[in-house]
Amino acid sequence: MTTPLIEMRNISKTFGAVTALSKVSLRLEAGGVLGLIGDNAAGKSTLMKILAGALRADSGEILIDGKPATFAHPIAARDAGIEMIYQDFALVPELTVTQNIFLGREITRRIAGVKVLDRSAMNVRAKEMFAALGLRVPAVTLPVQALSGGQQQAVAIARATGFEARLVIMDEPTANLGAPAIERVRETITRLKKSGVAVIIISHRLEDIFAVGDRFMVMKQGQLVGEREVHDTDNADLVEMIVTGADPRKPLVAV
Amino acid sequence: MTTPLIEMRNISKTFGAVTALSKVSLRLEAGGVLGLIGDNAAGKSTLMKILAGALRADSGEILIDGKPATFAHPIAARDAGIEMIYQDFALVPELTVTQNIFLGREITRRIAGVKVLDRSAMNVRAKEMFAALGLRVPAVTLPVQALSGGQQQAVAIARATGFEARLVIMDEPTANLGAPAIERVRETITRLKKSGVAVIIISHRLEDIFAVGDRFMVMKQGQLVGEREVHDTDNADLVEMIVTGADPRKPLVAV
Amino acid sequence: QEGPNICFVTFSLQIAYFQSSVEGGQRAADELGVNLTVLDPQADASRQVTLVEDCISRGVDAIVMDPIESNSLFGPIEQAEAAGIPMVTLDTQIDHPNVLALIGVPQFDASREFGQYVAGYIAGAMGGEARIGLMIASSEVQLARRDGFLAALEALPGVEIVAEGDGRNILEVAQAEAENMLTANPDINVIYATGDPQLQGGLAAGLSQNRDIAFFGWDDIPQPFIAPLEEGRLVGFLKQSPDYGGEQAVRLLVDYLNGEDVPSVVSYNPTVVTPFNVDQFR
Amino acid sequence: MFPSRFQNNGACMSDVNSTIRRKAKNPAFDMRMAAVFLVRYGMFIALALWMVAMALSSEHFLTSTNILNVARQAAPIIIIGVGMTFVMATAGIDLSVGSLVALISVLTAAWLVAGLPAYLVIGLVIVVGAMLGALNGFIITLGVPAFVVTLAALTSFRGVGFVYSDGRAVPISDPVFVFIGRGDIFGVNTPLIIATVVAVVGWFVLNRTRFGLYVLATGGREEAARVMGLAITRIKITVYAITGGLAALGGIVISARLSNGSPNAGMMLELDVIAATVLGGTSLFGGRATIAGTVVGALLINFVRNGLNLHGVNPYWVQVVTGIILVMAVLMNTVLNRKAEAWARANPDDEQEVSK
Amino acid sequence: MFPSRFQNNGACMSDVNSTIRRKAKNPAFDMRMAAVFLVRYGMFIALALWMVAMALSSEHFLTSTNILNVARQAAPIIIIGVGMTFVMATAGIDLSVGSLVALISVLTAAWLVAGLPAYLVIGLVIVVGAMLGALNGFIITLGVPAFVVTLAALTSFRGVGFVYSDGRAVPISDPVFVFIGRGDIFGVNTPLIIATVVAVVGWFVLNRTRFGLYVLATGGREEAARVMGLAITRIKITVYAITGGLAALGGIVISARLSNGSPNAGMMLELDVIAATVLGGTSLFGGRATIAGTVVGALLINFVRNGLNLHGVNPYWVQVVTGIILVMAVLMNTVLNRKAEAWARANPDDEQEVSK
Ligand SMILES: Nc1ncnc2c1ncn2[C@@H]1O[C@H](COP(=O)(O)OP(=O)(O)OP(=O)(O)O)[C@@H](O)[C@H]1O
Ligand SMILES: Nc1ncnc2c1ncn2[C@@H]1O[C@H](COP(=O)(O)OP(=O)(O)OP(=O)(O)O)[C@@H](O)[C@H]1O
Ligand SMILES: [Mg+2]
Ligand SMILES: [Mg+2]
Repeated sequence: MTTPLIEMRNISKTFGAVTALSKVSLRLEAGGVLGLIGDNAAGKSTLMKILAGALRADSGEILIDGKPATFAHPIAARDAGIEMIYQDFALVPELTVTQNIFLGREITRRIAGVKVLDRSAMNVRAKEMFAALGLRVPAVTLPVQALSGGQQQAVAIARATGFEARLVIMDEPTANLGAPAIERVRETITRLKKSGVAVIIISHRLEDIFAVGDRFMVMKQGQLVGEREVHDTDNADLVEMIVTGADPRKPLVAV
Repeated sequence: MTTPLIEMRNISKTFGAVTALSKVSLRLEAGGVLGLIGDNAAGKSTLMKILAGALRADSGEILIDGKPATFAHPIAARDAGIEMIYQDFALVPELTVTQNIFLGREITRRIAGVKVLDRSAMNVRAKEMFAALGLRVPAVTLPVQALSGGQQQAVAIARATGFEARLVIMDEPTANLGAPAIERVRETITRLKKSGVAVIIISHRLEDIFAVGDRFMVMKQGQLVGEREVHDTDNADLVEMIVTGADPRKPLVAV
Repeated sequence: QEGPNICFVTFSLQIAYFQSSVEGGQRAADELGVNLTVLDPQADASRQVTLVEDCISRGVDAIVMDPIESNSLFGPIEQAEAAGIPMVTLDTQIDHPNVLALIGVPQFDASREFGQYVAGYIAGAMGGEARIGLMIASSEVQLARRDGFLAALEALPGVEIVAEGDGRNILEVAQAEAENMLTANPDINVIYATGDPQLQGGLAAGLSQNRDIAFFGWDDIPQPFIAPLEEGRLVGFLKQSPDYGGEQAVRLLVDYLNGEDVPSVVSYNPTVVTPFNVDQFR
Repeated sequence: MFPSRFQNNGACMSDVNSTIRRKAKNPAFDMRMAAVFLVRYGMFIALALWMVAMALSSEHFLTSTNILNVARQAAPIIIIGVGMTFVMATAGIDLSVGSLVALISVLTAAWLVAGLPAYLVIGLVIVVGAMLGALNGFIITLGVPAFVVTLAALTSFRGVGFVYSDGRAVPISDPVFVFIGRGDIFGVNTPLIIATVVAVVGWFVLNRTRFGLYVLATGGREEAARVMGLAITRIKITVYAITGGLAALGGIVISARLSNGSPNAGMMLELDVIAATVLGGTSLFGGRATIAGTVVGALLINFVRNGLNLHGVNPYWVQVVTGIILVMAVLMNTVLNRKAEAWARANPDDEQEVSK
Repeated sequence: MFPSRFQNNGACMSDVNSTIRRKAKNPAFDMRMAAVFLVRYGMFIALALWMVAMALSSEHFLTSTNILNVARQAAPIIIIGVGMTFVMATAGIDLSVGSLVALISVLTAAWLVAGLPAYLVIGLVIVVGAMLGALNGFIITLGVPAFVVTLAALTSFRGVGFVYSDGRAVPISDPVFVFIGRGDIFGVNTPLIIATVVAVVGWFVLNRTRFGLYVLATGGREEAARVMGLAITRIKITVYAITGGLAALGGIVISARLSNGSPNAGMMLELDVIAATVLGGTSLFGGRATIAGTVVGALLINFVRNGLNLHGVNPYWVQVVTGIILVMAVLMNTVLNRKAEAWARANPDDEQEVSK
């Protein structure tokens, strides 16, 4: 086995008295597409927020290219090439589509030595990003609060996939999308995979992962229940694992 | 044809310069289950918010039992027995699960002539509601901001279905739910239908509507594209209508 | 800790007049071995009541007060009487047996006398014709000064009060107010100010608009007014001696605590400072 | 799995029931309760610490006169603070309370002088206060930010007070008012009793009635409250009317205490009231409110000033030190908060072992 | 379908491009632009209306002395208001600016007296102001509400000013300061020039630089800004530091104008500054901010007071009327807003016909 791009070891996390994660481990190679599935409140979003630096684990370690990296802050994770599409999109409602997309890595130009936002360049680039994705939004100069749920999701997807990332995490990327847009997202994932980017998808829509994924990881109540290769499982098998929280192939989960 | 429970006629609505709806009509009998589908930004949520009184149409009329009713305010719609599950849940984050469920129709008791919130009665009732639905949330005394996305959706569903309604509108009720919970929601819809409650479901998951619905209505760009009985259509037919915005059976849409 | 404990509840230490009064008190206290505690209600009557109450809680031997609103102090005065704590007031008289004495200048009377001086100036130097702007602040003391001044000028036929501005004892406000007043009334040729922020603000406004106006006004601090006096913009100002008042208040209470008889009024004549006697005050 | 009241693992309702029943027996749970207590009552602790420090360093502090004095000083802030708590719970603010106190003070004195009976005057000015508050609320519901409306009211109300009184203070000697200001019932002074009644009623309304719930919902997420059929407009107007009425009551108490109807009354009082409310833990952004916190906040502010005065601190330094102490109190509360949270989840792994 | 810049029907980008190119030719679109203009510049209109009314009713109003007077009075409010706009854009507030002005005023006079050269003093006090602002910001990022921190600073800073100066005002006669306070460049007085420069730079930073965007993002949705990798803590500390530095600059201008270093300077200034900012349309809840609005707000406040004074309105009534006019202005703005929106979507049906 080669050194994985990402490895999470024994991650635990509690919120007050709620144990959201207990000793969860995960590994993913470059170009791999992992589907993270599980019932509501299984801890999927929490695990991914830790990987993206938005939350800090209580214990456990994260390795990138085999080297330990504790992401104290989203800045560090972004610098390491990790992008995340949050379940609630994490968009600033008052800012425009373009501003949201480029937030934190604006294009600037110098006027008389002063760095100035290059707004037209960013608008053009944003339009190109949507064109490349095949996703649709109205004018990129609209504030995102004027967009419908699905349009906001498209903005979040464009932001996460439009820059050079090594790992893209997608938390329910298709929950608010219509059929054509879902098709586009699947194409995007395939494209990312081809260019060597690793992808983690959280989705209740198993069919999305069957379509483009390599591997499933099933969680329940903050613990890893089991793993499956996509070619080695079927819907019923996975649903059983999600519901019962036990892997029928192994008597006990040992991580 | 009997007098429909709900009839919307020529509803139009613009937001600033965006035309969200133009002359959309809709009718639904008691006990009918209508699936409202369409691509992102088609105007589905907007149409339903108008029916629930959360938005006011620019023009057009609404009839309940054949009698004109303009819902100037959600209070009026609620009094007429219309409940809605909003796409963003419309929960107050700081309030508990129980408080959110009963918001606007609290159970009170009198102590020395003063109306006092009967908190234990509401908590008990809230637990019963979840039990009846088969949905799960942790303690009903937790503030909803501590819940995961799916759990919040469960609260919104319990609130809309737990009181005597004549029409329940569900905007993407299953978007954040896992497979077992989706099953429960389908059962709930069937139960509502049996007891004569009309249901409108907005969903990008056509399979949900195929499972429990009677009729599809397809929207695109603020207009009605076409209608289909569930037994008279298939997935490909609907997706074509959603994408092209034209009904292959009719040359032109005339409402 | 051998000397008596005396509380000095002033009016507002943000105003120079009262700082000087407190200094006088402190000087006497140092000399007589008194533990003087100075408390500052910042011109807020209700906080002044609070502070007097706090003094009573501390069980001090006597209290000096400079009333912000005299009515409001009756409650604490009674509380002090019950606790056997004698009091004196500065500048504002309160009729109560527990208030041993008034120290300072009766404001209405002093202002009326100053008003008569102003009237004399108008008659002599301005031919008896004047259009007057008043710069005030709405406190009990300054309203008394305004009323005393008005009483003095009532009788003069050629004199008219054309405007009144409220400087709220804040320098910037007073200046803006005075600037606006002067712009609106190009014919104003006399300004009477009832307190030093009002007078300073008025002078600054007159200067910035380059107007020829005879200024009169109150209060103690000579220092910012010396230059205007020399330049002839300020005709005269009434200088009280708050430090004298503060000093006398403490002395009187110490005398009383030592069992001596004390007078019920300690007053002095405020001086009108003009270019002729300004040298005494440098 | 370790059972706790907050378990959030998708257990169904009956499980939760049983854990609630079991909680008292579990020592770890009690520690958590203690932590939650610490967080919730951090400001109580700050107040208690301050009082202990003062009691040890000044013999005059823990005397009944002093405590009652401070209680009387804090009473108007508590009274008006209860209203402010409601306003802030809706994500609003009312800067006009100090000026309203001044106007009410003037009206009270004028009407008493005019010969109206004291109880009628009290009733009338409370109605006037509530109506002016409702006017504020009404303009706010038209879409003007509360800050602007009540800032304008801050200037206007006091201005009307000055116009009405021509800037002059009028003495109040009516026996009813003397009793309100300086009387006592069984040794407890009247302002304190009034403040206590207001606080208890306020607590009850906020926590036990529909109206209180609606207020919190409005401030928590207005749009959600609206679509759930709450009458947002009426709720907002009502909270400002309540605050106006309570400011009038506070104005009565202040005027009675000062035996004086003055347009200068209540100067900067709004800052003290808002500070007490925010110190207590009510959020300026709405949705979170606590009456007990407001009471503690008001007491803290007044006890800090009192303690410094009793020590004869230089009056200029009093200002500096008051500010620093208040920030320290809130900071302590915040930090305590984090520590307590960390403590509450100490060793979650062990608990997992136990549950297997 | 009617093409408009805001069309939102899922058209792909190239469509949008073409509509933008076509917009100018369409008269209906121009009407919409006018409506949007009305909404955005409602306060400009309010200011203009007021100025016209005053110019017609008072011969003294439109004199250059008067206009320059008002501009000079408004200058410190504009200078500090630019900082406040940044603070409010992050959903913060800074109540301490008035007290900081006082402290800076005292320090300026003291250091000039001590013989430091004027330019060094200016540099030093701006650094002191920025550092005190940064201290505020730092405590705020520890989790203490901005209202509490800056309210405490409000008391403390002025207190330090009093301690340092022992309550005494010190005259300032340094020629550099005389020039700042009362000088002019080509007939435009210096305070106004300083205010203009600050406003232009502030506008540029807010609207054209990364930092401005980050400030808006932080106030708009802090959690989203955080997960997008913005350094929230640093941004917040910086906006308070900016406001502190600008308050110091405002303090210099005020001291120079009054030729006086006084711990009483800037009393209640914070209310004027906040009022100007909010009047201008910056949201107290963050995410929405406009420098031009703040400038207009500051001018409006000062011109309203000036106009009333010019008419010789009784000073008590000035307070009442000022409040009423400010509320009316914002109300007009709000209502205009709604009307304009309604107007902008007049006859959408017709447009549909056209497009078919
Ligand atoms: N900020 C928070 N504060 C308190 N509890 C939280 C917080 N975030 C998550 N939790 C809790 O942690 C647990 C795991 O939540 P998480 O959001 O990771 O679930 P999930 O698997 O993403 O579920 P879903 O499919 O519903 O989104 C839940 O019990 C949730 O209530
Ligand atoms: N409050 C609003 N302000 C401005 N525009 C709005 C608002 N709400 C909706 N819109 C616009 O109205 C149109 C219809 O939106 P709507 O939310 O009804 O779509 P939808 O069919 O529910 O889409 P989705 O499937 O993505 O939820 C969109 O173009 C959207 O941008
Ligand atoms: Mg999730
Ligand atoms: Mg929708």
